[in-house]
Amino acid sequence: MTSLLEVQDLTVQRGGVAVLAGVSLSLAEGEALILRGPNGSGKTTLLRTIAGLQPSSAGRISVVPEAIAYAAHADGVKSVLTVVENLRFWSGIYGAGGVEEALETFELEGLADRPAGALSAGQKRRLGLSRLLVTGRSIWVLDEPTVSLDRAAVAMFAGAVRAHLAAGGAALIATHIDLGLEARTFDVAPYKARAGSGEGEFDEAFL
Amino acid sequence: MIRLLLRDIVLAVRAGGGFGLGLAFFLIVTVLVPFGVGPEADLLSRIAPGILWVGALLSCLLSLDRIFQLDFEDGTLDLLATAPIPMEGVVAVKALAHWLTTGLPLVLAAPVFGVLLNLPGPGYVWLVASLALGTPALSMIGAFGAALTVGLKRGGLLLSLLVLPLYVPTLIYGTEVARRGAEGLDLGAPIALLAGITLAALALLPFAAAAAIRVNLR
Amino acid sequence: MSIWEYANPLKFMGWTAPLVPVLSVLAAVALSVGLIWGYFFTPDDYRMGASVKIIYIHVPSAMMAINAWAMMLVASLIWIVRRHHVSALAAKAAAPIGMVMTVIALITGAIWGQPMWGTWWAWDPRLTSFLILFLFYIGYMAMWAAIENPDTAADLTSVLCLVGSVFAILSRYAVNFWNQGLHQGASLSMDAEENVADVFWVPLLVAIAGFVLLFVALVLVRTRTEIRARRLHAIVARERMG
Amino acid sequence: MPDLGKYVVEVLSAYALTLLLLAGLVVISWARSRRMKRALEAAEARRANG
Repeated sequence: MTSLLEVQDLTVQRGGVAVLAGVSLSLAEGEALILRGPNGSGKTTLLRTIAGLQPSSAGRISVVPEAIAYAAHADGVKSVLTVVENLRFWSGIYGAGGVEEALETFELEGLADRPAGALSAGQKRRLGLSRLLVTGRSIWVLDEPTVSLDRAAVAMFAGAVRAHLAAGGAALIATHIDLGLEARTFDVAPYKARAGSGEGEFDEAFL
Repeated sequence: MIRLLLRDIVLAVRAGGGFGLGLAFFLIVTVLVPFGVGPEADLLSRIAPGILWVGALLSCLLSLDRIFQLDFEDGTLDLLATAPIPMEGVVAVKALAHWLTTGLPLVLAAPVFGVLLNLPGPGYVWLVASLALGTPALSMIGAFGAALTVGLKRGGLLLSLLVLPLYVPTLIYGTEVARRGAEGLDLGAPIALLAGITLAALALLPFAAAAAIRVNLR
Repeated sequence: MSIWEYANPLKFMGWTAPLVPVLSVLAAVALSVGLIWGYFFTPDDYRMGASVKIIYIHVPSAMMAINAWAMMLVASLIWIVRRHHVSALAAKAAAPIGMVMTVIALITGAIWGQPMWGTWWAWDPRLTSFLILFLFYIGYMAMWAAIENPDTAADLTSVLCLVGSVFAILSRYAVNFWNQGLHQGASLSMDAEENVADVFWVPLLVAIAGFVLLFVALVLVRTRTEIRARRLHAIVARERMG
Repeated sequence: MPDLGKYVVEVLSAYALTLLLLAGLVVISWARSRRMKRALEAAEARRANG
């Protein structure tokens, strides 16, 4: 098993204040890692930093370039486009196919020609998750993917993750519910940055 | 990239309001000016190029905040930032989409509004030419302003405040081309300068705007 | 030790502390001498009469209006390249001073223009450029005020300052092109040095020195205030973290 | 007082407005500096006492 993602001694900050410090984790092919921790503990910040959306203030992230597909609370779904148009757009952006399979996996075939604005919250969420399948990327970095999904849809999602892992992918998921996956869990609580821990706080220069 | 362009145009058309609103606003400005300055044909034909340019500029301003705001709110911008296309390309494409849905209709409609303001005969060609050359710069500068203010809750007013001073050179050379065209004067210098500013804006501002967006996303 | 050591916020507070009173006194002295000399002890110009006395505030303030922006540009570049917080804060601190200088230059220009040109406001290229510069200052300051996160604000305002500088220069040329200096003869400028006799020139230089010193002193005071604000922000943030 | 001739109003108002604006700038900068100094000192005291 080769390692896809390696995080060492990472300190992440939000609004100039360190939230998590000294985080180390790794993710290998076919592996999923579940992030746990109470609200506001910095899971989202950690995921955004790993996805490259914000700079870390210390530590190292080594990852194959262009391997991460990121999905968060906001789905990036356009309500005036139909379901299939939304998916085709993203598949075009990533230059990967798989629109049909994605629709199938999340049982969206029947809704394909409906404008996304007419979907229920759960259906919209499914559409947002099906986007992952058209990215063709190996590491899924997911922030609370199961919000507003019912039990059947959660099972659908777990199935998609399992298939992704079986195909040699990996997933880093922040969630509160049990997905029934064979996965390690990673609790972020012990890494909570403490005042005066030094390293990397943006306002440190002023103290 | 083409996908993004097509999607933005489809979004603008389906969401309505895109170019329709800009054009309506342009029309209203053009109609209001004679009420303000009086109906004398001489006066109107003298100030027509300037009025049309200011009107086009204001209608362009109207839809600027939509360039990035909606994509920022629904998370699309996050996803685009992690997608395999450079942010500079995203900015340039979005500015192009804005121009196609706002600037281009203004360019095409300007002669019609020119009639309302008694624009002299030879002025039409040069009015259209100056707008065609200048409005891409307006869209690109506007995209830069929109990128700066995308993270702000009420960025609209600030956006106008930031962008309008940046529009000064384009406006000056643009109206100069249109005015000299209408009066049949030599217009080589202003048209070259207008084109120069547009090219410079198109070449440099995508980088500044992309940097601003990356800052706003983190 | 590299020169950048002095840009560390705490070091900066240390070495600027004794400078502030010295510079303030120097600024007050130079400004008083320059303005009193200019106002009381210079002859009237044969052409402009006593109105020439406005030169002692108009020219220095106009110079500082531009120099303040130039300083902000340099500070923004330093922030972008080397990420020294003091640099970004100095740019923020200089903006209101530059804006006031611009306002002074505009007002005194308009007042002076009244008897010279017979109108309060003429779309003279130079005056117009200052009006545009004023708008740039307003936008820059509004940008700082609108953004909560100080580092984000520093980044975005720096980008704005850079782009704004380019467009300010473009505007300057555009405005010249637009209205080719109908009033050139009426404005005394630095490059027209030979037009200004020594009796006017020496007190003018003193007044300029006064404005420069005042600017530097104010920038230091305001930068120190901004550093303190950031330190306070950091302390409060830590208290919240527990 | 120097004789300002027909430019009394212009010169005096220019000087008065300038001095007013400069004084305003100095006072505002100074007041904010003092306010921030005091607020920071209070915070530092809190920090020192735990």
